[in-house]
Amino acid sequence: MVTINIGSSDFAAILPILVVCAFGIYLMVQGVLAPRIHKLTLAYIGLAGIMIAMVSNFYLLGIETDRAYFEGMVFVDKLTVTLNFIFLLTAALCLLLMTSYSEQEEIEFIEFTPLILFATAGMMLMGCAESLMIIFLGLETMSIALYVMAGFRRFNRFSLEAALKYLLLGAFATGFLLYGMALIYGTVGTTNLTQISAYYSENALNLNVMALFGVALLVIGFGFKVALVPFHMWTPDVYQGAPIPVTAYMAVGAKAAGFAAVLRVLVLATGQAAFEWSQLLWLLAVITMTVGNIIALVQSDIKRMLAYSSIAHAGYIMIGIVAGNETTVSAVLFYLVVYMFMNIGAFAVAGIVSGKNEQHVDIKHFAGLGKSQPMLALVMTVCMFSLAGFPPTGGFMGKLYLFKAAMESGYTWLVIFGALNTLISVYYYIRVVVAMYFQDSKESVKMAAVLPGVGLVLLVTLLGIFYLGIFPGTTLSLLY
Amino acid sequence: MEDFIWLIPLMPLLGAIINGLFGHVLKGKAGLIASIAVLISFLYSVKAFLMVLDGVTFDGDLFTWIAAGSFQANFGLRIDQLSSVMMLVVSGVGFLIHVYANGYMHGDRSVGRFFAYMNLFVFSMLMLVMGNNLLLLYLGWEGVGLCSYLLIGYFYDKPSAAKAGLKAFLVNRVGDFGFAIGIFIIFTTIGTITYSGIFENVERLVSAGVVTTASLLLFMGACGKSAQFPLYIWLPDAMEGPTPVSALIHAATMVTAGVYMVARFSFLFSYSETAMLVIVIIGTFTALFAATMALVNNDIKRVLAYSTISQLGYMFIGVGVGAYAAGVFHLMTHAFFKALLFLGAGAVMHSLADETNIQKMGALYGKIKITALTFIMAWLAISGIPPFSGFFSKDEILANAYAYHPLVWFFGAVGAFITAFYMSRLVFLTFFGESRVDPEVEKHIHESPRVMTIPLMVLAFLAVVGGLVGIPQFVADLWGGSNHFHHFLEPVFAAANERLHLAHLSHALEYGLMLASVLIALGGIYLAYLMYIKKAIDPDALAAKYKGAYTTLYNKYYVDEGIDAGLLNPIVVMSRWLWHFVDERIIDGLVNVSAKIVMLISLLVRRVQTGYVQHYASVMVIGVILVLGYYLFS
Amino acid sequence: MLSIPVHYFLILGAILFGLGVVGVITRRNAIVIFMSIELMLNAVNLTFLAFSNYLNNVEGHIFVFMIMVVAAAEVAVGLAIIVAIFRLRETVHVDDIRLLKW
Amino acid sequence: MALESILFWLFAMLAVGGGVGVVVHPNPVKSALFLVVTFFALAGEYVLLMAHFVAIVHIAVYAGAIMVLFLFVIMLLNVQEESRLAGVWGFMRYFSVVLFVALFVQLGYFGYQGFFGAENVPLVRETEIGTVEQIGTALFSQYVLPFEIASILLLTAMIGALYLSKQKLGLGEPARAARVKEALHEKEEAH
Repeated sequence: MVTINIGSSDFAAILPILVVCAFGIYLMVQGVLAPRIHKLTLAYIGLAGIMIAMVSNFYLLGIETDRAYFEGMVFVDKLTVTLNFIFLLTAALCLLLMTSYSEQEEIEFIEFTPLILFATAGMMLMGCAESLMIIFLGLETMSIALYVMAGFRRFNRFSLEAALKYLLLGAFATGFLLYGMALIYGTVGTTNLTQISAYYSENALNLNVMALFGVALLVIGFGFKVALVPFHMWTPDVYQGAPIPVTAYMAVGAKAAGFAAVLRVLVLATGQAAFEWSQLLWLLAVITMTVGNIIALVQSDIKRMLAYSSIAHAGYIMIGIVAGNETTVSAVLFYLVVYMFMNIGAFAVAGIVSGKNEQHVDIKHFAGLGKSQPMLALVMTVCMFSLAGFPPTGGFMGKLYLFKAAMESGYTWLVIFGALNTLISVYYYIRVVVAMYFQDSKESVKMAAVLPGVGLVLLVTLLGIFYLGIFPGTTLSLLY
Repeated sequence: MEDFIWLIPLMPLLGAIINGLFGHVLKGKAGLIASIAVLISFLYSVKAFLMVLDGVTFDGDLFTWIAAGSFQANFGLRIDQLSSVMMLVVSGVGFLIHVYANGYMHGDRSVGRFFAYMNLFVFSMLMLVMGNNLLLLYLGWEGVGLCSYLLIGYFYDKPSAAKAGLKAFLVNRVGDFGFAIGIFIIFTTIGTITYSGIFENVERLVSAGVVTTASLLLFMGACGKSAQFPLYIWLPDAMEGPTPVSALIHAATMVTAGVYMVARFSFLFSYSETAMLVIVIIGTFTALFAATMALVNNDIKRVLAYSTISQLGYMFIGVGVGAYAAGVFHLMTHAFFKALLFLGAGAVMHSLADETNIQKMGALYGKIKITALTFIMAWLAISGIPPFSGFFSKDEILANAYAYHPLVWFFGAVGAFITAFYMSRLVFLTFFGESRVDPEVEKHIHESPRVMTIPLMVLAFLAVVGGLVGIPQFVADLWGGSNHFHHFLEPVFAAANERLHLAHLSHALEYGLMLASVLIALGGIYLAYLMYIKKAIDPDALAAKYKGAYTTLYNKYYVDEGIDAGLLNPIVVMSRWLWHFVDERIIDGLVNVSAKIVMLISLLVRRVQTGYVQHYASVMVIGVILVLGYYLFS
Repeated sequence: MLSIPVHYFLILGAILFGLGVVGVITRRNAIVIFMSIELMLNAVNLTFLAFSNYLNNVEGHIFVFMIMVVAAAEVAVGLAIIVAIFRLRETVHVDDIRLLKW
Repeated sequence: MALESILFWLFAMLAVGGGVGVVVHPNPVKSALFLVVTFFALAGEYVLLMAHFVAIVHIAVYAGAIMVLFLFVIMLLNVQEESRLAGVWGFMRYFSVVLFVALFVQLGYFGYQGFFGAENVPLVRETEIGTVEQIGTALFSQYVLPFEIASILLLTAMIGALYLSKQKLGLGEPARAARVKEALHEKEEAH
């Protein structure tokens, strides 16, 4: 007879996911049944759902942690809770951005809100996955929602091109990811991460080619999502074409989700055999940082520049992954939080400056912003300095922890490469600041209005960056 | 002591926040608030200094800043002899310059912004000198760099200003890169970031074999911040900023951060002879090299900028040969007279409608007397005329340099000679001789307002008597006194001095060197006098008036000519060549070329991003094959 | 049915996977590229089932179902995007769709 | 040669042949039909692997639903026969063969070398795991969470596909659509 060993605590373990999905389904039905509802109302209900999910996320701390639920499908630990928080906050901020963005562009919240909620649910699943199957399904839920969101300006050829490229290459990468999962399954005989972990640590010294290929293909699949060179090619095109709030969501949420999976698989599950791939990851980290930063130097489109910058930042985060010691997880998580604030802040400003139809996305359109919109310019400056890693911003602290983790494992050269790359990156971040303060605008750029929603986002990012830069300790001890 | 020292950095920070947020409302009051904030800091610094004088030092944590697992960083301050001196200099000179800036920046559009940056700078600089750990040092280090960048580019309507700010920023990044790596090496080897912890465990760096690397990397940071060869190129351009900024940041305080840092880590540096040697070589070379570039420059602020670079070189000679107290002493006296020179230059420009070309000045002595008199005192101080402050500090460095190696002394002395010469040239061309001022401007020449001249007078006082606290021991012995400054700093450098065993010179030699210093200074001034005052006298009028003396004078003129052709012309030519060719072409060029190469690579690499999905996919597949291949063959 | 070695299936999967990759790289038509990706996913399915049989473990079968679900979902969204692009640009050739580059 | 071996080779050749057809045939409709051949052949291989239920679902989902969708779209868009990648990029064809060989040698040869041992070649086994009952039990006990997630995933895809392909914009305001198109043209001109 079939026995089902699933109790209420199992549902408690995925409570935030359930809340988010429930709201997504509700909103979809609501939108269909009452089409006259004001579109922003849908967005605000969605926000409320995210808020409730955030609150319910704390409930996870109450249940028994550090164990698996749903017959070994999901795992609840501090990492789960932190990742949920990152994903939910990202979704909330991007949804807020979208409410403002909908003033300059027709956005249908009937579809958008459920999509962003489902995407967030997918990310959270990746964050708490205990099985390769859950990682795969979470990743695909997220990706499919993102494919559509990238093409959300569906009468804009740039947006649709971004969606198509993302979809084709994303599905292509999924193929490799699945092949890797199949090889791991064939090697270990299960997709459960704890058992995979046990297998890899027992046989760390005599893993056969198939076992190694499996993990390598998995790294490639995740590397695509987090935009590691040479699997980054989609990033600039898709970031440039997608609507700005969606770009922000992809840049932060999808990357965080990818790194969540990397943490789950590479650090926590197969970590014992880390020496087998640490060299490879070392190489990937260096190439990723360098390529991202070097190409970013000559970009004039702010979204494209931020895309290459996000590639470079994936490289920085890889430094922490390569380290593979006990500080890795907290360092990576801290950086992800910081990265969320500074990137969303930058994209929020870019969204306002770009104006209707995203016409003004060139860096030269930022000229004179320091005079005309001092607060916007301030937020952008802080974000740029944080991305470039200056104290006392969170970006500095984040890099500090990553580099520290690498140093503790003896990767001095990696840290030197990281610092050199930071040096290069200053140049293109500072270009934006120079444009804003040290140049006068030649043409009058009609910007979008700063609505309360986006104002809130700007405030949160500003406070977040400084808080993490000046008082990182509390956050860091909460993270992991 | 901990009940009030936290107020010292807090006050300027508050000032910065107030001016930053409400600057546009406060307008004229912004300067007042900024000055008061720095004044309070200064008063507390004096209090702290007096306590240190009584032997009370402080090294402790005010609160835990970051605590995460194995990593703990505290907000800790260290008030000892060295930092109390630095605090006095930063807040004291800073206060005077703030007061001066009230007059100088009067009527500027965004005074609030200016003073917010200035206060932020003072805050960062105080954090830099007061912190008791590497993280706060780095925080201050980046903070002052940022403020410097913002202030250089303050007149952003001028493209050259914005460009200069960017240049300063980017060049400093190169130094900071090394600095950060150095800090990281120290931190990971020793496992702590507090100074006290590091000094207790320097042996670990030695046993790990990284002490020289770490020291040199730290010094790389110092090279950037303190404008040493080859990272000095940003400083002359930085003169695009408002003059009070040049005085505060690019003369008195920020650029000395590197010297402070080396002095702070004297114990660490004392373990690496190689690093010390590198510091001496770079310092000596910069001292001489920058001085020659100041010879023919006609921009009053640029002359002072090259002079600053050169003087910083002397300070590095001091800390490099192990005479830390002497280096810090020169840092202090230099802060007085160089700030004074810059502020004086600013006052001159103020009087002359922002004219900076000294060829368009002259005979200003009678018209702006206070400015001229104070400027002259600073000139005498920097030239090394006893008993002005610069004499004692420079002499002490040169004496110690002689003990290290006579060759260092020789180059230093040549530099001193050139210094005396170009400073005299500057003074003579500006204040004496015939007026070459634009007649239009000449009508409006006026003395600066009181708010500007009073700081000049205070600084002039300090520039004159500031050296007396550090009269060399062998001179003080004459009346049973002692070298107070040296004595005061003794505890900080005791450990390093013990390791280094500085050679002692005989008294006769010390007197001899002192005499040589004075002669060199006088020689330089005299030569400038011959060239720029004598030349200015109209020979025809002279000949008519003093027929008998004419021949002699005429002959003397021949001497001048001879000197001109035989000695000076080559120097002038060389100086021009150094300035135009080496500085502008090679050093600047190298920086530009490397930037261009990176750009070119960037332009090429971006072409890989063709927009074709197929190519993206094939790049991915190649990546897959390489990754799998890596496992196959490893 | 005991005479076929499992790795025959695995190698067949690898061949089909490689063919799919070739299709993605060489074809211009977005729809055909999509079909090539389906080929890759089917190769993975075959691999999963072969392993499932080899290990006598049902998990592989479940995984195959999930892959089918995902494939169907991707096809739905992908074809919708292709249709939307065709409406706007009147082409489905990916080498014509390259406004975003460099 | 046993019957199952013959069937294996037959299906394998059909699958590979179909795959090659998909990749090389210039006509998208023919490509799609080749893909159907591959799918049927693969279903045969699944049966040989004792995965009967998967084989049936495979036919139903892939050949029945997905391929119909493909063909439908191809017909709808009236896609022409495709000329090969032109110009400098034409070499992609030859290059892709190199990539194929490299990938195959790595995955297919080196990856599965563990199975090549002469004595203990693992053979396909007689097993009950592929039955409807087994799979149903697993799906609704241990794998109930993935099953539910799959529903969310399908919902996501449904919303997305609907949004992207629906004709009118917003709440029935054709004027708005016109405005958007206008703005689009402006932007194009700006570029």
